[in-house]
This record gives sequence, structure tokens and C-alpha cells, in this order.
Amino acid sequence: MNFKARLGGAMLAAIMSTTSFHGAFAAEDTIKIGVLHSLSGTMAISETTLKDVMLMLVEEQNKKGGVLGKKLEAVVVDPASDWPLFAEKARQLISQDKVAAVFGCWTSSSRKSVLPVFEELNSILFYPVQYEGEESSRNIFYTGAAPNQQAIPAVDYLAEKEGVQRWVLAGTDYVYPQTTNKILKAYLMSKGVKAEDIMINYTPFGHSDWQTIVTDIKKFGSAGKKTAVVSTINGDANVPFYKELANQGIKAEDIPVVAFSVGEEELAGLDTTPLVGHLAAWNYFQSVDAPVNAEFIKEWHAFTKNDKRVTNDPMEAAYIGFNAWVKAVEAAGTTDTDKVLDSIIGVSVPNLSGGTSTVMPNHHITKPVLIGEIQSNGQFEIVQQTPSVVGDEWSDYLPDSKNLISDWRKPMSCGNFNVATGKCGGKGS
Amino acid sequence: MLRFFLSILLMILALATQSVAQSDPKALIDALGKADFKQAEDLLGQIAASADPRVVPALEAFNDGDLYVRKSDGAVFITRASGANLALIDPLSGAAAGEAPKGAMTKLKINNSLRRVLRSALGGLTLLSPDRNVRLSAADAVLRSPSAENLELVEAALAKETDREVKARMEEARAASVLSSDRPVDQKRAAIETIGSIGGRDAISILMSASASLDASLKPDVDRAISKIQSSLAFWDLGQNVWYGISLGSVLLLAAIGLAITFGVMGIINMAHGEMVMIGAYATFMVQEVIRTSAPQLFDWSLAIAVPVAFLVTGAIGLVIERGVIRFLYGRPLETLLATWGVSLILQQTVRSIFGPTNREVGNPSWMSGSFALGGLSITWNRLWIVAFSLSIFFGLLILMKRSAFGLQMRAVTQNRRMASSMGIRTAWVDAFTFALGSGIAGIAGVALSQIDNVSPNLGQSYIIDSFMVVVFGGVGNLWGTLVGALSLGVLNKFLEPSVGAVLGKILVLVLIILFIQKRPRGLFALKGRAIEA
Amino acid sequence: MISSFFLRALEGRILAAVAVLLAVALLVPAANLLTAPDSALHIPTYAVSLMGKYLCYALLALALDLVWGYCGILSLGHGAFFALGGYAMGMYLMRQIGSRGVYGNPDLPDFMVFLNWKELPWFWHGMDMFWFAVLMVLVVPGLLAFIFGWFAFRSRVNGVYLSIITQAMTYALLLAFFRNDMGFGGNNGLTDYKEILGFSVQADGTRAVLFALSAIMLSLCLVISSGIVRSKFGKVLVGVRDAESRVRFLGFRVENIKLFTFVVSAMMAGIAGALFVPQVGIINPGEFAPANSIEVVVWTAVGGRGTLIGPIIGAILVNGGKSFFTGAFPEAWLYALGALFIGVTLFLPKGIVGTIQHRFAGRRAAKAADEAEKSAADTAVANQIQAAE
Amino acid sequence: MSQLVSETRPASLLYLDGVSVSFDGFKALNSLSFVVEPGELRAIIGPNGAGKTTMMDIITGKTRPDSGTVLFEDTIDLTRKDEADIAQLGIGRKFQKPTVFESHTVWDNLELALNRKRGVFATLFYRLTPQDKARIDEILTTIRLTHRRDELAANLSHGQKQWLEIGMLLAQEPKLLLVDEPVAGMTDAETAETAILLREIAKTRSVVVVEHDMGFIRDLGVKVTCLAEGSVLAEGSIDFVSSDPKVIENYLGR
Repeated sequence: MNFKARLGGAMLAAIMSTTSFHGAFAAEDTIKIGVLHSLSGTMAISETTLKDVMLMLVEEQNKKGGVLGKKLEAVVVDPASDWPLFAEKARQLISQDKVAAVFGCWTSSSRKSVLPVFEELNSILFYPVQYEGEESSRNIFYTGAAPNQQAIPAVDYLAEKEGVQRWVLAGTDYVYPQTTNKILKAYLMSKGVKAEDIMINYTPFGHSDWQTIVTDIKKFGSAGKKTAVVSTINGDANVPFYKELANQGIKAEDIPVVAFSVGEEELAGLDTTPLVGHLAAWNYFQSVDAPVNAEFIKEWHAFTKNDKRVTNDPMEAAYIGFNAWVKAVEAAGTTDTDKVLDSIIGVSVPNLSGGTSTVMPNHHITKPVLIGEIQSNGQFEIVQQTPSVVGDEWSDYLPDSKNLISDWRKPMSCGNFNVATGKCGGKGS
Repeated sequence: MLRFFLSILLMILALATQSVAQSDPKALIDALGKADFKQAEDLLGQIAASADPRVVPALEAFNDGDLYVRKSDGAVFITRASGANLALIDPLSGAAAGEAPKGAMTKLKINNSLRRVLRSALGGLTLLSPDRNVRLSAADAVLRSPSAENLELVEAALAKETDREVKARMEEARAASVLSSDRPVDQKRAAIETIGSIGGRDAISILMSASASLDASLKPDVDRAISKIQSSLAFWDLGQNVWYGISLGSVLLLAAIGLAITFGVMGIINMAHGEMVMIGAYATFMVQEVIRTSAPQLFDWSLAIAVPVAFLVTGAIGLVIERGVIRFLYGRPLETLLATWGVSLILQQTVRSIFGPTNREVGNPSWMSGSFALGGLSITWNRLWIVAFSLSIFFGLLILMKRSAFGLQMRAVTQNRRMASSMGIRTAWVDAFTFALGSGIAGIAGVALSQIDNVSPNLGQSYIIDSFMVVVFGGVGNLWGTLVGALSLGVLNKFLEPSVGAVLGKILVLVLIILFIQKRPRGLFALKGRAIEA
Repeated sequence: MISSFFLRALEGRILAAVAVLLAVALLVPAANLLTAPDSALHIPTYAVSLMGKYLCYALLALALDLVWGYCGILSLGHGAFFALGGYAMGMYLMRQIGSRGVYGNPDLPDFMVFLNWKELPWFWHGMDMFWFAVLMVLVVPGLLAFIFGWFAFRSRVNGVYLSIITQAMTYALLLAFFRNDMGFGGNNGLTDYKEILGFSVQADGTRAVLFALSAIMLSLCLVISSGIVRSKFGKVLVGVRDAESRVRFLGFRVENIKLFTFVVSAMMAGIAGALFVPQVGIINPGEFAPANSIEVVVWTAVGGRGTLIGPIIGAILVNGGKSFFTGAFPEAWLYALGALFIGVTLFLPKGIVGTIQHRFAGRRAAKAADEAEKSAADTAVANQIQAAE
Repeated sequence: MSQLVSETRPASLLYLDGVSVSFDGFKALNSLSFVVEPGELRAIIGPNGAGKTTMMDIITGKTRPDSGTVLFEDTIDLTRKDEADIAQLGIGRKFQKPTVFESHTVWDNLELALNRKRGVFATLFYRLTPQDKARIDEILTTIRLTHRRDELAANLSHGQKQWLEIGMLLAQEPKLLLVDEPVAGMTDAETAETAILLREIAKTRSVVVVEHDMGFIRDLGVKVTCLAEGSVLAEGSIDFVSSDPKVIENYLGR
């Protein structure tokens, strides 16, 4: 009996803990939005900042009077860098806290983990990080860059402006680099680059001993053709990688490295003097010269009470996503998921690089691609800015997805329409 | 229509650049203010061709991002920060030209291609500098970005050069320039010879890039030179791999050596060991932060200062952990695992709360930056120092254990606690200080690791498993085992990596360790006998 | 023979626990499916899958307890068996997606399509059949445990060394499963399942059934564990834990005893993983992380190792706490978990259930000792009388 | 030596010849030769480090000799068997430190030790038979622990633990019993009791006792072997051995 009571108590505690804790404090006239970013564990390093941005955006919006005359309330949870926990927390936010939309996730794994939850419970997720593409969900908005909004323009820049002919595609061994490198390889070969001029290299997460690989890059780069490294190396492994590059004396003038996962935040942990000239491709840099950006940075410094905090691309993506959602809700006059999903398509909001970004029917957005060179102060000097590019969810350079498109407007309402067969559902066999 | 206007515009621009070509350097520099990257490259070529040494400061400023154009009149100045304003300096004469607010000036942008051209131009222009070192680096610059334009400058400089080393370098630079010029075939053949004798990857690179434009009759010479370099490189590659292995091994040794005490000697499965390393790295960060703000001239000493600081901080934390938690758990090794894991979670989250979750910048002192060549080996200074540092910690510890009174007491307590205490040794304090020593050494390791890895709250976790592997592989309770274990795992890893890749290499090493433990359940340097199992 | 095994297993507390679990298996789904959403008795689907998840963790903790609490093998790699069972089930669920994947490829899961794989790797064959997948759920973790244990126990790798190499094992698997070339979906793992045995995995009914199944499997494994522990074999097991060499010198083959237990435990962990995956909707290499396995050790320690009910309670309590903290006080979670680790080892070395049992046992033992003394005194008196005569 | 061997060989239960083993350069056993006949009770003495425990380790398969022959019942080569095999052949061993299963009751300790099938499944489905019950009761009487049969072994006194361990060896029904320092830490009364117990046991099987306690050995009144530095120093009656000058120098002291 003792045991029974205890087990019962445990179960009850479990249920209690997960049923709306926040509900008790929520006033009637607020609209709740969920913030689903890891605050502990390995991903906290990147995601904590995004949680702060969301809190700032909510605060700013409330100063402006909220949405639909109601105040916004952010419900913050910690999925602790644990992918199944992401799904659990998403479920909690949607079904217990009844949030109107969720802003969150960083890694593809976390997004993949919550995707079925959002589709099942019909809610909305704004995903603010660059990713490998090859996905389009009715319930997710991808405000980070798709490969064509980051990788391909960067490669173009190197080929055109720096005359690069030989390519090292170095990445951490996970899905984003694998896919991006597949796309890039297909793209480069379509541009006439020979297979022997492409070297692909993968390393484990958190790889810290780069001696051999940097030497290999040096070796590969001494074939007399201009060589560049396209890096999809993930967060933590970058610092030792760049340190090794600097120490082995690889200068940007000799072998430039263009990275897709290195932004202001990552550089903050580095002495960038030896890295000057290495590149990154994003849709936003803190150094963007636009009044809206200056305003944003000012707010950010005021909000965090730290004028050294940097801003970065995923923050801009969160900013765009949030504003697009606000605008869509006001247009729809409700936070009802289906209505918002309808009204958000075509919504244009200012982005931080001085233009506007539009939510496209494929749930990706338009934004310009910026190429920046690392400066000695840890910032990027923008050396090229393209006009706005539409995020392409299905790459044109992968054989199985080149025929696919996504359009969530009625009547098509399909995430994987095959233009060859004219049917929704991939190959449609 | 639009296209028409554009082409007109381009023509005008082209004319403009053309016209300034004839004029003086001042006009050329001012033209930089309006040029895009492509045009700037042309302009730099002309500036270099003018061979006018007065432009050197302007080009250096351009390279450093200190060259600005005044918005009002398009005049270009070298600038220095002066409060909120910029102090303007005339680019040619070097005379002060007043100040201007930052808003009134635009920085001249620079990209990698421009940097390359600049390097070559500056190289050519400074070949005649009175400073020997400047000439040497100028020759280097020319060698690394050879261009036909520089050839005559190099030859002129060569004629005047008296310093032996500089002269040799200039010969090489000349050879490289010859290859990209339109000199006759026999001169080029000699140049190939010269480049070939430099050896190394850079030489291959120069030869390969030149080979496309060379006369077909020179092809065999190039091939011969390259294959000669490559055969010597193959030999050096082996050495390079061994060096990488040793350097990786020394990192493992650093990470594991504190654990060799807390785990190896005391038998505590210290899962918080990694966090001690992490805290040591943060101590380095704090020391550098203080130095940056209050005594920047001491920066090169920051690591030397950080070592005792890290040792004391982590040692103190270790002392607290031992007194507060571990002393209740002696004789229950598996439970020390749980408790110290809990400690590690708390330490991690504390650091995260104080310093934030993001990486912190720890700089390399100048003596730890860059690399040097030893024969065909390229050895980076930071790795060399880390190898030296970890070995000195190792031997220091060995001496402490074998020679000092504390070491004697420590061994006495771990071997026979009751006997030791009956001989008047205060075993409780010996335990506490032994643990503090292990933690302190982990902290010192953190100082060194901050030089090659991220300084973030996760730093420790990435080393903890490797550290345990090293200690277990080497044999618990044996410092020499830890040394041999670390170095052999490092070398093994580095020899596997090129053939199977980094990921599979690591997996294979783990599997090998598991198999090895089956063969020798107590590690490489296990003590044999019946006493152990009792 | 078998019946006596189970009769012995179902003694006392275990019977009560099984009854509770079976009641939960029945009542929770009923409260979820049969009551109106606004009724006081209603349990939302969300809470059902959450509790289902806890039950899977409880089963994992039970499996660990069998080897750690009873046999003294502290495995820091039990997460690996859990994950392998999960992957086996995940592979089945992936194959059930069929042509409903985003690329509509009927033969290949999505991640293989976009990595340009042309055909299904050999180890995916057969995974579209449920019975085969279920078999693999048992066989794969069991086989790994068998091979690993065969070597380790034969060469008498013990204590800390064994713990460290089990950790190396799960770490190596973590790295391996992260590799995209392995064909298990890299770090994204396997996700976006549609249906299981033809039922939608997202339907409330399926979730309720999965929950009930988790509770039933947990009680079944509890009974089996109890049977093992209460048999003579179980006594030998405890003997191995307390005095391994004595067991050896009594003529038992310690390596076989350990191996059997390790394999059974790994299979239970595999079952836990297999039930876990359809309920949380994802399996990825993160489950192999050494930290996860260490956490399992804590659940077991908190509940009380060497008791069968302890780990179940520990797993539910700690995970309930985790759900609560990560929602209510996100920043405090690691402090709470860390403090729990330290507190339990220092103040509750026997865990919750162990401490309670000990206290009861203590009272009983005191009584028994009194009696024993009395009888001993009696004998002594009798002896004296005899001697006097 | 060879004469001795050829004499006793046909009847030996345990036969060691030229056994050597070393640990990290230290020679624990140095060409040790030693014979036990069936039904014999033999005492072994020797200073610390003489190799007594190592010898037992070798007989029971815990340690492998570097060289030498170890035969059981003249034909079975013990150096090729492991502990479990050797125990099943009928060699029981009592450790220096009493080693019983502390978290089991006295009864369970004996039940585990009973010489029954020891396979995984045999033990899983084992049921206590009336015969087994009777046997355990019998042993309990022999070792004088009947009144504490349901007590946890942990709660026994030191001497009782020693007895329990001997009882477990009896339950094993060995042909040869190796007993390492059975009276260490016992009271005088317990020591005397133990001597009686061992003599009783030796009626039905061979017993080898390692002991420091000369009084105890005198009590036993059997043939004594003195070991030193890994080999046999002297062998014979206690009086013979204790008057041997080498023994006095090495062990008994002057």
C-alpha cells in the first residue's frame, strides 16, 4: 500500500508539474507565445541569445500596445539540448500553455523532433536558423537561410571575385553539412569544376585537434590553383579550427575560408587578428549600415544592459519571424492557427539590412545574401550584398528534389508538389 | 537604354582611371577613394609600378583599414582614431591635416584579392628599405605573391643587397617572379631549379601555378623539381604525423594528469575533473581580462600569471569538494562517480550563470603564435609550448610524488591508510590536499587548453571521457602509464586519421581500448600480484 | 518449474506493484479516452504520453538495477541498449511511412533520398515487418551485450574498469550513429513516423494503447526480474556482487552468471527503448550520450538500488522533476539535478525505497536478534546444565 | 625429494612439483614441491611472504604458475582449470579473511554452497528438496549455528563467520579442503572449538590448514610443512619441524 501511495504520488507530481504551471499566473487578456530554446546543455551556447531576443521583442511589442489590444506573454521552457525533450516541451507549450505560436529550435534534430508535434496539434513554429532545406511543413516557417540563400551565393562570390578554382568542403559530420556539401558539389560540378578539384572532409562534433586536417588543406591548396575552404563546421569546433589555421599561417589571402556557421557570436570567443579576411555568408551582419539595424542594436544593448553583446543572423531571423507573425495576426484579427497560416503568406516586414522580407508560399522568406570578411574587431566587413533571394526549400541541385516545389496557399496546399508528375507527395509513384 | 547609359558610364570611368595613370601618386591614391574592388586592383598595380616609396605608408594604412575618404571632396587620408573623431594625415607627405568626425569619412573597403595585390606591391616597394627585417619580409611577400611587375624591383634590390639571408630570399623571390614574367626559357629553367631547392609545399605551389603558363619545353624540369620535393615531403610527412600525435598526446596528457591523481592514486571516479580544467581556462580568461583593462603591456605574461592563479582557484575548489563531499565516500568508488557528476553539473551551471553560455576569448601571447620550420616539419609554437608544458608538469609531479615529504605521505596514505595514520600522518588532510593537488593540476591544464580550444562551460565535458580512457589505458595508479598511454593514444589517433577519417579514427581508438582492457584488465602499466585484489 | 518461478516472483510488494501498474495501465487510458476534456478526471493526451515516457525510463532503470543493484556491474552504457532497441523500432516505423515521405519514395526513407542513396542498406531489410523488428529489439541489444560481456566477464574486467569501458562502448556508438554514412539518419535520427501496425501514432487511442503497453511491459519485466532475484540464481547474483571470489570458489561460473544477467538486462533496456520511440516520436544518437546513461544510474540510486521498486520510483520522480523544473525554473534544473546526485549519495546511499526497507528491516531484525539472543542464552543454559551433569 | 615423490605418488590426492611463480620480479614460489595424501590433515606454517597464500592461489586456479606441475588425484592437471572447474572437482577453499555472503542469511549461504547443479537455468528454477533441507540442517549443527540460521551473515561474530565459511565448504562436499588461517582473530575458546571441528572434518576428507598459531597446530597434532621464500624448508611432526635450526632462524625466531 505504501508503494501504491508513493507511485500514485509520483504520477500526480508528474502530471502536476507538466500541467500548466504558467497557466496559474496567466492573466485572461494576454496572448501567449512559446520560446523553445535550450538554456542548458551543449546548445545553450547558441540558443540562450535567441531566448533573450524573443523576450526583448515581446517587451518592445508590449510597449507598442501588444497585439490585437492584448499584451503578449512569453512562456520560456528549457528543452536542455535533449531532442526528445524538445518534443515534450513543444507539446506542453501547445496543449497545456495554449500558446498561439512558438519561436524556437536551433539544430535540425530539434526541429525534426518537434515537427510532428506541430503538425499534429496544428500550431505554428518559427525556426530562425540557417538549415539544409529539403523540408516544408504547413506549420513551420523557416526564417533562417536555405542553402541557396547562403551557400551558393558565397561560392559564387569566391569563384567570381577571388578566382577560386579548387574547393575544400569541410564540415562537421551531420545532416546540414552533408546536405549542403552535396548541393555545393553538384552546383560546382555544374559550373565545370572537376571532381579532383573538390575535397570533402568531415569531422566529429566538438573536434578540437585540427592539425592533420589543416595540413591536408594546405596540401590540397598547393596544387597551383586558387583554393578556398567552404566550412560548415559546427559551432564549438570552429574556435580550435581557426586557431590552428592562424597558427599554421594560412592567411585569407592564400586560402580563404568561407563559413556558414560562424557569426559575430562565435567570433566573440576568438582573437580575430590573424583571421582578418576570412569570410562568412549570412543574411545579416551586425555591421550592416542601416538605421533600422542601428536602432535594433541600441535596443539590444539596452535590453541586455551590456553594450558589448553582439547581434547576429539568427537574431535577425527571429526578429523577422516575430514581426511577420504579429503582422499576420493583426491582419487575421485572431491568433487562430489556420487563419494566421492564411494571412501570413505574402506579409512583408522590414529586415535589419534595410530592405524588407516577405513570407513566401513555401514558408520561407526573401532576404538578401551578404558576404562579409572578418575584421580584427570581431565584426564583419560586408564585401558583397545581393538583391533579395527567395529561400528555396527543395534544392535544384539534388536529383530527387529538383522537381519538387512547395506552396501552402489553397488550393495547392502542398509541401512537396512534384511538377513533373503534377501530383502532391514527392515522387508520387 | 539602361545598358547604353551603363556602358557610357563605364567608358568614362575607364577614361578616368586611364587619365590618372599618367598623373602623380597622389591622384592615384585619391582615385582609390572612388574605385570598386576591381578598379582598386588596377590602381594598385599602377601605384606599384610607379615604384615611388612615398606611397608605402598609404598602402600600409589601406591594408590595416586606416585609409578613409572624405565624403565632402573625395580626398583620401590616412587616419588615426582621436577620440570620437579621426585625425587625418596626408597619405603622401605624412603631414597632419586636421581632424574630422567619423561620420564625414568613409573607410576604404578591402577584400582578399586587394590584400594580395597590396602584399605584392608593398613587397616590391619595401625591398630597398634600410631595415633588414623589412627587406626580408618584403622578399617573402614577393615570393608568396610573385608578379612580373616586381621582377625589376627585385633585381635592383638584389644588386644592392649585402645581407646573406636576405639575399638568398631575394634570389628565391626573383626566381618566382621570373617564372611569371616573359623572360627567356633558360632563365626560367634556372628559376625552376632555385624554387625546387626551397622545398616544401609552398615551392610546389609556386611551381604548379606557374606551370600552366610555362613553355612546354620546361615541363620536364618542373615535373622533376616537383617530384623531388614530393619524395622528400613523403619522408617528412611521417615525421609530421608523429609530431601531431605527440602534440595530441600531450593535450591528452594534460587533460588526464590531474585525473591520474584523483582517480589513479586516490581511486575517486572524479567526473568533475573536466570542470576543473574548464575553471582553469576561465581563470586564464579572467587574468587576461584584468591585464587587458589595467596593464596591457603584461599581456605576454598573462599565461605565466594565470598558471598559479588557476592552480590556486581550482585547488581551493577541489579542497572544498573533498571536505564537503568526497571525504564521506572513501571506499565507495562508484558512488564518488555519482556525487562528482552532480558537482560537475553544478559547477557547469554556475559558470554558465556567471560568464554566460557563450565562448570567451582567450588570446594567444605573441610567443605562442605562428609556426616555424624544422627541416620539413612545420611546428606551431603553441603546440610546442603545450608539449613542453605538459611534460614539465608531468615530471614536476613525478618529483613531487617521489621526492617530497608530502609525496611520501600521500603514497603512504593511499597504500595503507591505517598504518599511515598510526605513524602520525594526518590522513584526512593528506587526502584533502591530494585531491586539491589533482584539481589544481587540472586547472593548470585548463590554462594550456584555453590556448587551443573553446573557453565555454562545455569545455570540460569534451575532455572527461578521453581523460578516463588515458588513465585506464595507461594503468591506474601509475603516472608513467598515464604518460605512455596519452602519447600512444595520441600517435595512434593521428596515424589512423589520414586513412579512415577523424570520426572513424576516434571510434576505432575506443574499440581498441575496449579490446585492450580485455587483454590487460588493469591497463598498460598494471601492478601485478595478489596484493591488488585484496 | 516455471510456475514456481513466477509464484515466487509475485510475492508481497511486487504483487502490489504489479497490481498498481496494471490498474494504471487500465485507468489512465480510460481517463484519457472516456472522459470529457473538461471533466475533473480527464487526463490529457499530452500527460498520457509523458507518463508513458516515464514508464519507459522506469523500465530502463529497472534493467540497470538488475545488473548494478543485484550483480554489482555498474554499467555506464545502458543508454546504448535502450537506444539500440529504440533504433530497431524506429527503423520499423520509418519503413511504415512508405511513400508518404516528403519525396514519396516508397523504398527509401527521406534521409536516404536526400543523401542520394540508391538502395536500402542490408541492415534495413526485414525491418518493415513488425515481428522482425520486435525480434531485433531484443536481439540487437542482447547480442551487443552478449559479445561485450563475453569478452569483458571472461577477462574479469571489474568495477571501475568495467564502468569505464561500458562508457567507451556507448561513446563509440554515439560517434558511429552520428555518422551519416552509417545509414541511421545521422544526428537527426529517425523521426516523423506515421503509423504503427496500421494505427496512426498520433491518434489518442494509439497513444493510450502504447501507454498501457508500457505499463504492462514494465510489470512483466518487474515480475521476471523479481523471479530472477528471488530464485537461487538471484542469491548467487547477490553473492557475485558481495564476494565474487567466494562464488567462484564455490564452483559457479561467474562469467556465465554475469553474462546472462547482462544480456537479460540489455534486452529489457531494448524493450524500453522500443516503447519509448513511438511515444516521443524520435530516436537519435543523443540517446547514446554517456551523460544519459549516467542519469539512469541516478534514477536508480535515488529510488534505491538493489530493490526492484526503487528504480521505478526513482525514474518517475527524477523525470517528473525534470519536466517540472525545465518548464518552471529552466535555469535551476542543473542545480537541482546536481544537488540530487550529491544529496542522494551522501544522505540516502540506499535510495528512497532502500532506506525505508532498511528501517523496517531494522525494526524486524532487532526483534529477531532479541529472540535469537534469548534462544542462544537458553541453549547456553542448557549446555551448562548438561556440563554440570 | 624424488624418492619421496616416487613413494607417495600412487596415492597422492594433491601433487605439486617444481612450481614457481613470480610477480614483477619477486619470486613468490620457488620450485615448490608438496604432496597431500587422501584423508590427510596437514598444517602449513611459514613467515609472511613465504608463499602460503600464493600456493593456495595456484591450487585453486586463481594464479597460474610460471612453471611446474600441479596434479589432483594423480591425473587432473589443475594448471589448465579455472576456479569454478577446480571447485567442482572437489577442492574447497577458505580465505584468510572470512568471506561469506553478508547480505544473505546463514541458511542461504549454505544453500548456495550445496553441491548441486550450478548452471544458470538450473539455479533459476531450483527448488529446495527435503534432502537438501536435511543436509543444510546437518551442517548447521556441525558448525553450531542452528540458532542463527535466519540471521544475516553480516550480523555474525567474527568467529561465527569463520565457522559459516567452513560450513559452506562442507556443503560443497569437497575431497580436499584448503583452510587459510581459520583461527585468526578468534578467542581461545573458539580456537579450541575450531580445532575439534577441523579434526572432525578431516575424518572424511583431506584438509590443508595454513596457520600462524603454533598452539593451534599443536592442538591439531598433525604433520607440518614449513615454507619459506617460496619453497619447503622442513616437513614432519610439529616437534621435528620446530626444532629444525633453519625453521627457527627463518620463522620462529631465536
